[in-house]
Amino acid sequence: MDQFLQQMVNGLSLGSIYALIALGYTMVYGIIKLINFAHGDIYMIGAYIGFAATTYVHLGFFPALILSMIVCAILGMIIERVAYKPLRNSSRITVLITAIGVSLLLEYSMMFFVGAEVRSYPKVLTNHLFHFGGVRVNMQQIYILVTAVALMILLQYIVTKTKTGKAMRAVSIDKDAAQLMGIRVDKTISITFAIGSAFAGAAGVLVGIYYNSIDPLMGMMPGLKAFVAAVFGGIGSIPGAMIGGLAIGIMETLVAGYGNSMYRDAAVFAFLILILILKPSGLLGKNEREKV
Amino acid sequence: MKKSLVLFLLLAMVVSLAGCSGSGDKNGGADANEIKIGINYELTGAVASYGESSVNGILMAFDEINAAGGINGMKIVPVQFDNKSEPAEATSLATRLMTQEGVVAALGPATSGNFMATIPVAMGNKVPIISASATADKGVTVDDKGNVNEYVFRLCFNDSFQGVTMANFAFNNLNATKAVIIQDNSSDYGKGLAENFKATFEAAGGTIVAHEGYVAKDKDFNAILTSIKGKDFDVIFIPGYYQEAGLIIKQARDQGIDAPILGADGFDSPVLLELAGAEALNDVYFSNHYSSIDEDPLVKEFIKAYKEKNGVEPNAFNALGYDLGMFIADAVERAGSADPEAIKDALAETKGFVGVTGTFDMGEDHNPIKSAVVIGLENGVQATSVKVDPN
Amino acid sequence: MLIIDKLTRSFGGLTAVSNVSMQINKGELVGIIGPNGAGKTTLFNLLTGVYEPSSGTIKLELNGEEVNIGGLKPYNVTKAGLARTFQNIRLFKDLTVLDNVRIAMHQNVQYKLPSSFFRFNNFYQEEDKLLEEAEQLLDIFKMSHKKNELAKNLPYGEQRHLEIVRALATKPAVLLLDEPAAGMNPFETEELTNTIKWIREEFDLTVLLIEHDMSLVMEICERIFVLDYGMLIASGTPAEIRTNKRVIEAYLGEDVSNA
Amino acid sequence: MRVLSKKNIMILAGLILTFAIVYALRNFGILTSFHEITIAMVCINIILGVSLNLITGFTGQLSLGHAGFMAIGAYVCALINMELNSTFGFILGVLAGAIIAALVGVLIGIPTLRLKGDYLAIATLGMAEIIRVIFLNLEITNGAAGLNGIPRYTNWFWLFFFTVTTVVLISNFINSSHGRACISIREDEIAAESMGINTTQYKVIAFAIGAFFAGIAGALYSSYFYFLRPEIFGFLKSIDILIIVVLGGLGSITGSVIAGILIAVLTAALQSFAALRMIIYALLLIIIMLFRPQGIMGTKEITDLLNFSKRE
Repeated sequence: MDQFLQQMVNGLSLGSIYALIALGYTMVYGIIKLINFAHGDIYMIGAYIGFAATTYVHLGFFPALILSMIVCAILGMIIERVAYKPLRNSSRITVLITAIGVSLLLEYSMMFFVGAEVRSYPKVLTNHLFHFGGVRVNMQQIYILVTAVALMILLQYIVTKTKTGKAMRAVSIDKDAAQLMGIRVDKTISITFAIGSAFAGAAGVLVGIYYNSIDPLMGMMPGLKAFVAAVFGGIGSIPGAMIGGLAIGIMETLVAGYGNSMYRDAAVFAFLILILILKPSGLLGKNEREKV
Repeated sequence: MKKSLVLFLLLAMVVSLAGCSGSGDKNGGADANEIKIGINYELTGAVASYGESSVNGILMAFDEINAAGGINGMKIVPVQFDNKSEPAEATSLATRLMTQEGVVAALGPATSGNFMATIPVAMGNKVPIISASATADKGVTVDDKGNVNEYVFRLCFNDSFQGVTMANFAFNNLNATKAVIIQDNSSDYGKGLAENFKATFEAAGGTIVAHEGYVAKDKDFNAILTSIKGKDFDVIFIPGYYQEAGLIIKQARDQGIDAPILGADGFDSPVLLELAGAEALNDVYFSNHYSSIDEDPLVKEFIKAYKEKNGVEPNAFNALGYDLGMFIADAVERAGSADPEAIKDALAETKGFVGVTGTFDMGEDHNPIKSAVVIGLENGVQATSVKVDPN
Repeated sequence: MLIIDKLTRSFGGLTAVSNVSMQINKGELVGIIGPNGAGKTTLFNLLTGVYEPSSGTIKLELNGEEVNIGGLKPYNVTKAGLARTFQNIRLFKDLTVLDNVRIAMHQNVQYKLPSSFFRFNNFYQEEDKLLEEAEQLLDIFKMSHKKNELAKNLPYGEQRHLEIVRALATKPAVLLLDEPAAGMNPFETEELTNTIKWIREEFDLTVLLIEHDMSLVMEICERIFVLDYGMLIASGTPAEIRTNKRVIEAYLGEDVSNA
Repeated sequence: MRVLSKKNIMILAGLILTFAIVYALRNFGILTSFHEITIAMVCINIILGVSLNLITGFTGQLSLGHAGFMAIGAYVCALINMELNSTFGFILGVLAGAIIAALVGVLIGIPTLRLKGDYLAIATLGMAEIIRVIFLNLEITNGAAGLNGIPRYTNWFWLFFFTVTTVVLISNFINSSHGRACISIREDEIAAESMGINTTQYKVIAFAIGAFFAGIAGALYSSYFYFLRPEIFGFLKSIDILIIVVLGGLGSITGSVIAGILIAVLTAALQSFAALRMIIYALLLIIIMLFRPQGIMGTKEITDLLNFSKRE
């Protein structure tokens, strides 16, 4: 029993990392329907900025986190302006390729400047252990889960309650109509990218601290998994991204812990495909019927 | 129309630039005072860090040799390409180095798979290739039928030597009878080590109670560790590289698993200490080429020089790369000419080459005959070293 | 010809088509009218297989055989002999006029998959036949000079025409037209009216038509069904509908009698 | 006979000439073995690009898993080839690889092709990952260590033969009624269904045909590079293939051919830039897409351009 509970804790902490990345992902996806392959790499950049801030400038956790979020927000806006905006009326696959280009550019520019070797963070957060019976919970695991939930609530609030959020939803449903209603579409998309990228940056710093290991290609797999999580929960749905992230984390943990760890990723993908076949728009996704 | 023109010019520029740099090197080949050595390594892609480390070591060796006047007055000119960590690219580059760039020998790639992809090219073009880190047992220096690949050399252990060494170490020195294997399932290195460890350990009378796997760049191993924690075992063997091994050790110790942890030369990197932290690195043993507590002046000097140049301690790839650079230079010097055939013979006839990673003779099967050390860590510092000779 | 019996379709809590029964005879030209949201297009979507009915049956009687087409996939409905146009034009925009027509003829093509790779003799025979028939059809509608234009480059009126041509290319027995005159000027509508009358004769069709333009419906339809809130509230000849109280109520303000 | 039309004879003459010129250049030593590798990559790229174009460009189904089919073709061919080690074994391997890839394509296609857009993309991506993980864990494929010592039978003749066959067969298909049925799905799935086209069936057909030819490409690859490892067929390989398709133009076979050549030549040209190569590649990719979002050819084919100039 203890072991199972421990595995659930493992799964939740892994899942909350996927959720953290997936939240920003689903937001950007929601507004321009772009599989933003560069999202995972912004997360990587965020991790490196946090690394530089804590290691070389000796900033504390919060200043480093804020700095990383700001830089990533600006980076996200620049990427959108330079690489995606000119293609807003092109086919979506074209933008997808551009996103892949941006992703490769970020990865290999980083590798060129800092090298391919992994780096490790200095200790900036306590990793005090708590024992609940036989189950161990790390303080950092709690930080990450709490941050993910807090960000989810914040995002949900922004999207549903604020004026900017309303503009975002309007743009995501119909760009042209939103434009006609006086919404500044470009600005709204820019803000969405800024928020989504800032979240990715925050995730990067947290993961850097938690696992104590960053490298220029660290964003590739989590970026993909976050996309899977977003699809799993229903693309564009904020609670969906959270649930999707947690579900995938728990699933991976259970397969590795009780099944065959060699088939972990395959099992996750198989389960995803199964879910999609049963529920083609993800768990919380709206099943949009095309009007005939 | 204008846009397409700009685009076309841009493309033309890149292609012609690439062409220029290629042909520039070719003209250099005619110079009798230069000796061209190919460097075919993973500088981008999944295993870029190994390639990058190896090339660092090689270039450091070349710099030292050139600073000291070169080989018989000839300067070494490294011809360096990136194979993107892809076997097909490695093949293409080996061909390019041998047929276009006119190198006398090619170094790399770092991983067995990519290195093996270049073997047919070397055999076909009769230019020697040497790897410092291709450890696979089969298909490297000896082909499937048991014939030695005449132009293929390496200066590292093969997987069976290290796997067997660590299995014996576990069984004899640590008195372990039950082991867990957590294997890097994405590299041939991990697979080769795991197979040999398992076979030897079981033959000696031990049992493998769990055999788990992970893939490179994984960061979370808690699921595997929680599941093995409930099992009864004496040691954990991690056939893999320091990037993941460091994290596995840290997370295992965090979970309260204090069984000895074993590995191979993939552990040898200062990054292991950074990732795992000093307090986690107790009761950790791995086989390696040399130990930093070694009193050998060559080792000490290399570590000091490397630290001065790069600001960090060298890892196994750096050291092997450095030796690789020195080794090829030594062979060229002994061959007395820039003829690949003569260099190949010199490589095969190596006797008593003294390197940082050990002193060795080149064996009949083109594997170096050298001893390993099993290093024990205490608080992240190398505390013990046991020498193991090849049988 | 077409027998619809107690057809119902609901989306969640909303019943878009409720217990509708109607019978359409061979060769008739029938109109379906109703205010916005009355369920006209949903009815069409049920008839053509885009939606599955929640309950009720749709039967198509053809050459003495009766086929239940309710719940069939759209392509099988088309095979059974029902073709349609779309309210919001759904041409294959980036393809030529000729290809639009040829695609609709695909279901009658005889050669099999291997022949499309290796071009056996029957490939050439069939493709020639296909081309000939498609050009004939376009000729009839005086569009053959535009056969190599992309569909999206046609003027609006011609796009509407092409929709009809494309539907005819499937060789239907029943043709369903979903607001064919939408967005047309009176002159174009006039022309369309004649075309519809003419194709019914020429192709020996039964025509079912949804239309907002009352002048068109009243002029050409022999019978009219009126839907409101998903229910059938009246049916009869144009003259009967014009004076029907419930219809006038339903339209409330829309002047039916003067049309 | 229509097959012997003037146009076809011209094409045939052009092909024979191309074949002969490359063959001669190689025999005179003007083309070295390094050029030969680039040529092999060109051919493999073209087969992959054209086959994915059928799925994504013509039928409009975004697939991020093409490398999975390539992997199946490669492994099946390599295993047969290593067992038989003869030209017959090679041909058998290529065909078996292609057919098994196509069968897997059908098996995977039937459930997943009901999905739309990005959901399909992620499902195909997942399927390719599953295929790769299976190869990573199977005994017969030798796991992560991969297969080596695969006999080389792929040569200029077979590369040329299979590339031309792929291009001819797929463009034949596209210009047939069945091919037009596939294209209509891309244009408007609902309208296509209403015009009597069984869209699910045609999606699966396109998927299977694409998988078949990807299998051929994989088989040629395995028998050219002596060596196979599961990681060759990772997610990035699928992306590389998609790049060829989009760069050439979605829905243009000529485009895929040109982009296949361009990418192979560019890859070879960028080798000299060592660690900078991927940065330059990424920049070029972004710039090309910004300046020519529709790809090099758009949806045009070379025949369209020739006809156009004739009319002028």
